[in-house]
Amino acid sequence: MDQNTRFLTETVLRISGVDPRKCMKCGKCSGTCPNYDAMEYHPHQFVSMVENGLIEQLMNSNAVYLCLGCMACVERCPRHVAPGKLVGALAQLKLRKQDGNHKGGNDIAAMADEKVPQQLLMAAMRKYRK
Amino acid sequence: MKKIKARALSLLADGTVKRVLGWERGEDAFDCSPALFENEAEMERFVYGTCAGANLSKYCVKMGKAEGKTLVILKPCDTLSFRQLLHEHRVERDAFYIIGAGCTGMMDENGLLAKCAACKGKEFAVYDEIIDTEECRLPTGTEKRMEQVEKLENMTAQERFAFWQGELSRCIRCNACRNVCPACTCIKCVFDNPGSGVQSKAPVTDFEENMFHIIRAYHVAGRCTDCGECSRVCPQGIPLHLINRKLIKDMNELYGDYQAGLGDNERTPLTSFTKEDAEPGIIHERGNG
Amino acid sequence: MIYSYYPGCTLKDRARQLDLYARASAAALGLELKELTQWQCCGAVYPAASDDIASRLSAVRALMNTEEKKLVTMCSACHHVLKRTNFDWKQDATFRTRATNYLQPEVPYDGSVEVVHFLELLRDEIGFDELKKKVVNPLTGRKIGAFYGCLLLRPSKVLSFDDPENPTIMENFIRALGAEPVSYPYRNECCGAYVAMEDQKSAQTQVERALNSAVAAGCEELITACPLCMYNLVENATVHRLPVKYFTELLAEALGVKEA
Amino acid sequence: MSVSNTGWTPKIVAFCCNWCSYAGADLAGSGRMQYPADVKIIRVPCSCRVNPLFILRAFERGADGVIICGCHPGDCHYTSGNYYARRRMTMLFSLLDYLGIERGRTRVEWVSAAEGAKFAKTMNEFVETVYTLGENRKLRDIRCRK
Amino acid sequence: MPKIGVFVCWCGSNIAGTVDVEAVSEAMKTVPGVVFSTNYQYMCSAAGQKMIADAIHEYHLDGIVVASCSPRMHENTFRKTAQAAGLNPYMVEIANIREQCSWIHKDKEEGTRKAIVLAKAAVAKLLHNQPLQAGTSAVTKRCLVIGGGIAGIQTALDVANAGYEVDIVEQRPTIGGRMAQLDKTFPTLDCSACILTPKMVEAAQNEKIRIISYAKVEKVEGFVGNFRATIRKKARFIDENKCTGCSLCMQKCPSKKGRDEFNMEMNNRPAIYIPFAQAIPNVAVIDPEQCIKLKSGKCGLCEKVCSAGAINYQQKDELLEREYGAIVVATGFRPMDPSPLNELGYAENKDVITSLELERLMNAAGPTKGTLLRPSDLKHPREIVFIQCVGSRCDENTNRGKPYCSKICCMYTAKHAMLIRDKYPDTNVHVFYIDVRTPGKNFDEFYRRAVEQYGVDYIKGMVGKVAREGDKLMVRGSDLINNRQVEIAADLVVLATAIEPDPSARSIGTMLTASMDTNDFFTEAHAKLRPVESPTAGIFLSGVAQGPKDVPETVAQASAAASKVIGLLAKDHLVTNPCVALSDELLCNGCSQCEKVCPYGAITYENREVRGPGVREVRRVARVNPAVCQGCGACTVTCPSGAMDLKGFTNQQIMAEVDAICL
Repeated sequence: MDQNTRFLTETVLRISGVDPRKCMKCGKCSGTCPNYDAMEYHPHQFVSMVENGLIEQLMNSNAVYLCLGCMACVERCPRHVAPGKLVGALAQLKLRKQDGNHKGGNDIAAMADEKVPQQLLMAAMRKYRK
Repeated sequence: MKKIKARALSLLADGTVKRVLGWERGEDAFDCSPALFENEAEMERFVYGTCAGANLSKYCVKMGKAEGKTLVILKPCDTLSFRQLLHEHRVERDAFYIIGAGCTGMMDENGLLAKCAACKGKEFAVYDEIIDTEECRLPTGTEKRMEQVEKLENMTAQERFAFWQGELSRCIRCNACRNVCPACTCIKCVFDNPGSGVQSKAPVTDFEENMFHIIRAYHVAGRCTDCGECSRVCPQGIPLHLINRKLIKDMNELYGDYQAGLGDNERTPLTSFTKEDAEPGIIHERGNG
Repeated sequence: MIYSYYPGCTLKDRARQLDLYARASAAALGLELKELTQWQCCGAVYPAASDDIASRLSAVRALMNTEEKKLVTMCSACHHVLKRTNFDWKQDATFRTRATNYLQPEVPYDGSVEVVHFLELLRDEIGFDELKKKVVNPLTGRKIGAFYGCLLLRPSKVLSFDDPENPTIMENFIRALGAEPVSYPYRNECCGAYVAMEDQKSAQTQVERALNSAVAAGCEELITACPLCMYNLVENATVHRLPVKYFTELLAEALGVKEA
Repeated sequence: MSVSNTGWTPKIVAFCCNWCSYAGADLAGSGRMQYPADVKIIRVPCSCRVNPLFILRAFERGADGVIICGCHPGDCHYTSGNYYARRRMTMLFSLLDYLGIERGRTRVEWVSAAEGAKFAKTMNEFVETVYTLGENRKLRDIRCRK
Repeated sequence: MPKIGVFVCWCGSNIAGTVDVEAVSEAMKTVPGVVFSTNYQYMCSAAGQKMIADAIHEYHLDGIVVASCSPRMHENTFRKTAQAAGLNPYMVEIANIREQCSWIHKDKEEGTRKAIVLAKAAVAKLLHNQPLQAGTSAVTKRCLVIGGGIAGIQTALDVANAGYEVDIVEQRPTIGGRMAQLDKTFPTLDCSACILTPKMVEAAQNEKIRIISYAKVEKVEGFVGNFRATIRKKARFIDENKCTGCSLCMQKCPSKKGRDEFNMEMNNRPAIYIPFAQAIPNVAVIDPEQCIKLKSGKCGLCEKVCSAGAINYQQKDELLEREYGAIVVATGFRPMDPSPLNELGYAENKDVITSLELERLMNAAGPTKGTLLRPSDLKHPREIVFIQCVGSRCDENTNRGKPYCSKICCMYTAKHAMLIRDKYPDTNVHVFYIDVRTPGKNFDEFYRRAVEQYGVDYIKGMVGKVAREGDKLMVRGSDLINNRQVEIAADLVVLATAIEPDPSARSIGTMLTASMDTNDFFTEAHAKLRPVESPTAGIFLSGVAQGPKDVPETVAQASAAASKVIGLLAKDHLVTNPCVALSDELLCNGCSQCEKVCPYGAITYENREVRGPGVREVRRVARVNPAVCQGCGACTVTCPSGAMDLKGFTNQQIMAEVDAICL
């Protein structure tokens, strides 16, 4: 593992509070994930890939934005691993990089129709840009 | 005081109790010492007031063996000591008629007693009846109680050492602290027992007083109700209660809040444990080294 | 009883009914909801990173500005963020210190406020049996399903709202109003709202699963406590459709204060 | 380490429980793991047999450090002895610390029968700590009349 | 002053290499009390021992110190030597100058100095030694077995066949336990009842075995060899001696709403019932919660139809007091309630069942008479999903289940899958698994047969959600090998729920002071070398009470426990360790602190007349039962007055050692 990868891995583990070594690779998270089919990488892969330092690969995938944040995997994980927290942390890490914004403020406004609740707009602001 | 005295007299008269354990008036207003009264005439000398600081629980250990019931008057904090003695089977509940006496804080010639400045409250842990007409004017001082202990904890080890060296070097081994302590009820103290290997009549080495006070504090740990009698009676004015309070503070912090004399004869912090207890190394992580 | 009340930004705009009917119902039930004098957005999402202090500051401010013992929330999302932030405040000393340093409050927040959802208030303070007695227009004959979504229930250790896998609070609420609650398996799954803007198809998949499950179980209408679910269940429905109402509207209706 | 220029060597008493730590010490021996001769072991059935009196007595008689070793919590031969010992020693050592005695002179360590290496390592560390603290004057001097 | 001899061993060059043994034995001659001191190449050899024996005789020694290897090595050897030479064996002390001296030091001068100190410490201690006598206690030659499942039955049979009396106390109305509920057993597919019921009958017919059913142990006092138990035999409202088990009452009973516990409450049973046809004792029992007569005084139908006159509505609980030498814990298990994992829909769907419920559904004596029908609509399920590890292997922080592997689920799931595919080839069977664990004789072969021969679909992954949709159960789970999420429309879902100790185990453990782990399984005296004994002497472990096990392992362990029991009961007397606590009644305050810390309940208090110099009064004083005390010493430190001391490690002995080391 090179320096950068090690740093990224440690950061992800620190800010997510997840210990991937607790995982017993049962696949419960991916069995329960409601948006499994849309995501390029699946919850159990996040755990295993972070442990193996495949951080960049995950950060460059659409999967970090397709997680619904519903915490079903967090709640149901029998090993207290909480894969969803890893996904969230990776999305954060991506934002913190230079040019890490997924969408600008204007893009977000443009996507919204008049019925979109404020909460959702605010959430998008938080999730997609610095 | 009048109510208590009247009640005591009537209990003596109707034969409910054979004697009264209380206080008698001495030479001056502050001189108010424990005394035993067996009839109405003797009861003339009975007093209860702001100078009745002495905790009568300890006297109950001996008194419990006497024929018939003894009336004992206990202040709220004294009842903790009595109850602890009950837990340890050192007194029989049936041998006593307990009047819980309201207390507004006790004084001596130097003002409010140290134990009253850190009053533990107005509740009675054990009683037959309560005679408590005056409102307690003292704030219960639980928050302030550990103030001095904390001050010591925040000193450097060298400062602490100097402090205790200064204090303990004055000890004359008069055993007043031991004799008054309601938790020190051993039939024979280890320090008096030739078989114990630590017996000492006169100090042979410099160390023996330290050993005495450390071991005494340790032996009463978890059983000491913090009644403060040890410091009150020390002729040298050594703040011995600060040693006991340190142990109480540690036990509360590490093993959960505990007050000796309350509860239903549960185990003390030193006769119980949890699997998750702190390791002894924790003391190295706290305060000044 | 007086409770501090945190409405949240959405309730001032797109989800006015949720707020309106809540106030009307509360008044009818003798509960005083005292809106915080000062509040900002709750932060909208609970941050994914434990070192993200800033996103939680406005929630802390709301907690600091709470005058009563309990802070009542109506919107699932606000409830989620406020309750979790409050939990962090009690559990996480680093967060506490850093947030206090940021905010420099005159009086430090002591963590004593309890964040409660209006539904919890109805269940724990009024009681559903009592509520039943106050119903003026029982909603007899209506088959209503509750859509809990994710934000109210998870993580269950922090929110401790109801059994996360088999919740019953909204069913009991519906029953108290005289209607027939219909329980269905997908009531505690996600509506997908958070990705609605990123990928509408994903959101539609979730909505369809939920509605399909509700219809199969015999629901004729749905209630929710969440503006996000409301938006999504209505706007992103594809095959199946059901009328969706805020739970407060249903309450106002049963208490006879809807038109007021 | 154990022979100094001034000729002073620390006196260290180690109380070891019969079932784990004493066996651990034996294992350190059969593994020929060196630790200073300043350490002298007293065998007790269980760490809960160690009376504070013994420890103070040791200090009184000139010990410079006292260490108590027992089975790991949960592994006590008598099921609960070391749990009691843990509380007792925590309280006693905290009190000594409160009286201004150097913390490094007392220690509790859990050493299993399989941990010969840990035993040797612990003893080396402990001797070094006591060595840097120097002779134990405080406990002997605390009452010294000025 | 006692006369002491010191014997310094060279241990070849092991000691003599780093310790000047001559210097040590010379130095010891100057120590007060030492009248003889020598050294020799191998003290433990026959010649060395003779040297010791001769010196004991010649110098009339009162005690000896052997400076040699660790006492863990040869303390016993030298004690025997001393005893043979007429010295009390506890007048021997060992100075460990090998493991704790010569082997860890290189400098000979330093090693020698330390060896002298260690030898002096041993002499100092020895000067305070007292001759000790190992006591004895009698053994009651009867065994109590708590739990009448296969574990308890097997232990009872083995002990009884060795000629000792055994009582089996079973909380349910019949023995048989969980195994009686099973349909078939893996990996041989024997019919469970066919192999169990003969053993039940054998137990009932064995004249040494007494079966006390519908009863629980309420109190146990005493110690190894001498336990006294109080057993509450619950009122069954039937005279056990009269009831013939004809079951006529069951047919006539008008109350039919009792839940049938034997069939995992999947059907109803009458208020008066016999749990199953082969029950032992084959005697009815009345459920007081359901019986109309007991609740309202009306009815009494069973009494009318019982030609044996066995019904007795007035029957009361009965308390039995029995004495035992040994107690075997065979309390078994129950399946965990899967409610914490409600995403699997157990609480809401009748067709989500546990594996034990499936056993009953497949059993000819079960609620469906052995035809596999699903509970909700009694239709044949065509698509069945099994989910493994439900509630097993969970992290403690999740509150979702147990941290351990339940061990038997992989195999019984394979069994179920195989049996279903065999009997109903048109039914598809899927198994979601994390790992398939098959360490056992013919186990993996069995699992492979399920896959290869019977075409069971094993899916590596876990189920995230079970949702009813119409009359189907939609099972969504991961298929990790194929990297996809699957959804199966199932008719029946079977949860391989974790097993947990029977809830009665905790209170029994407390009663027996037998230690348990955090999961409420009993702990063994040594995980490897004493796996069927509790650390508490006289308590033995049989079956799942100690940890998850399958039937053959349970039977093996049950027999192992029996052999330990027989070993104990075969003795007329037990020799007790003399190094036990002793209370000086003149010093005892009667404060009960020691009683609280004693892990064995060896200390009791009694009011006794105490006599001493100037003392003659009745006091409350501690008494140590030397047969129960194990000699840990916890009491000695908690005693403020120093009344409690430990023989062999007295305060004076240890302080003498401290002094010798420090001075």
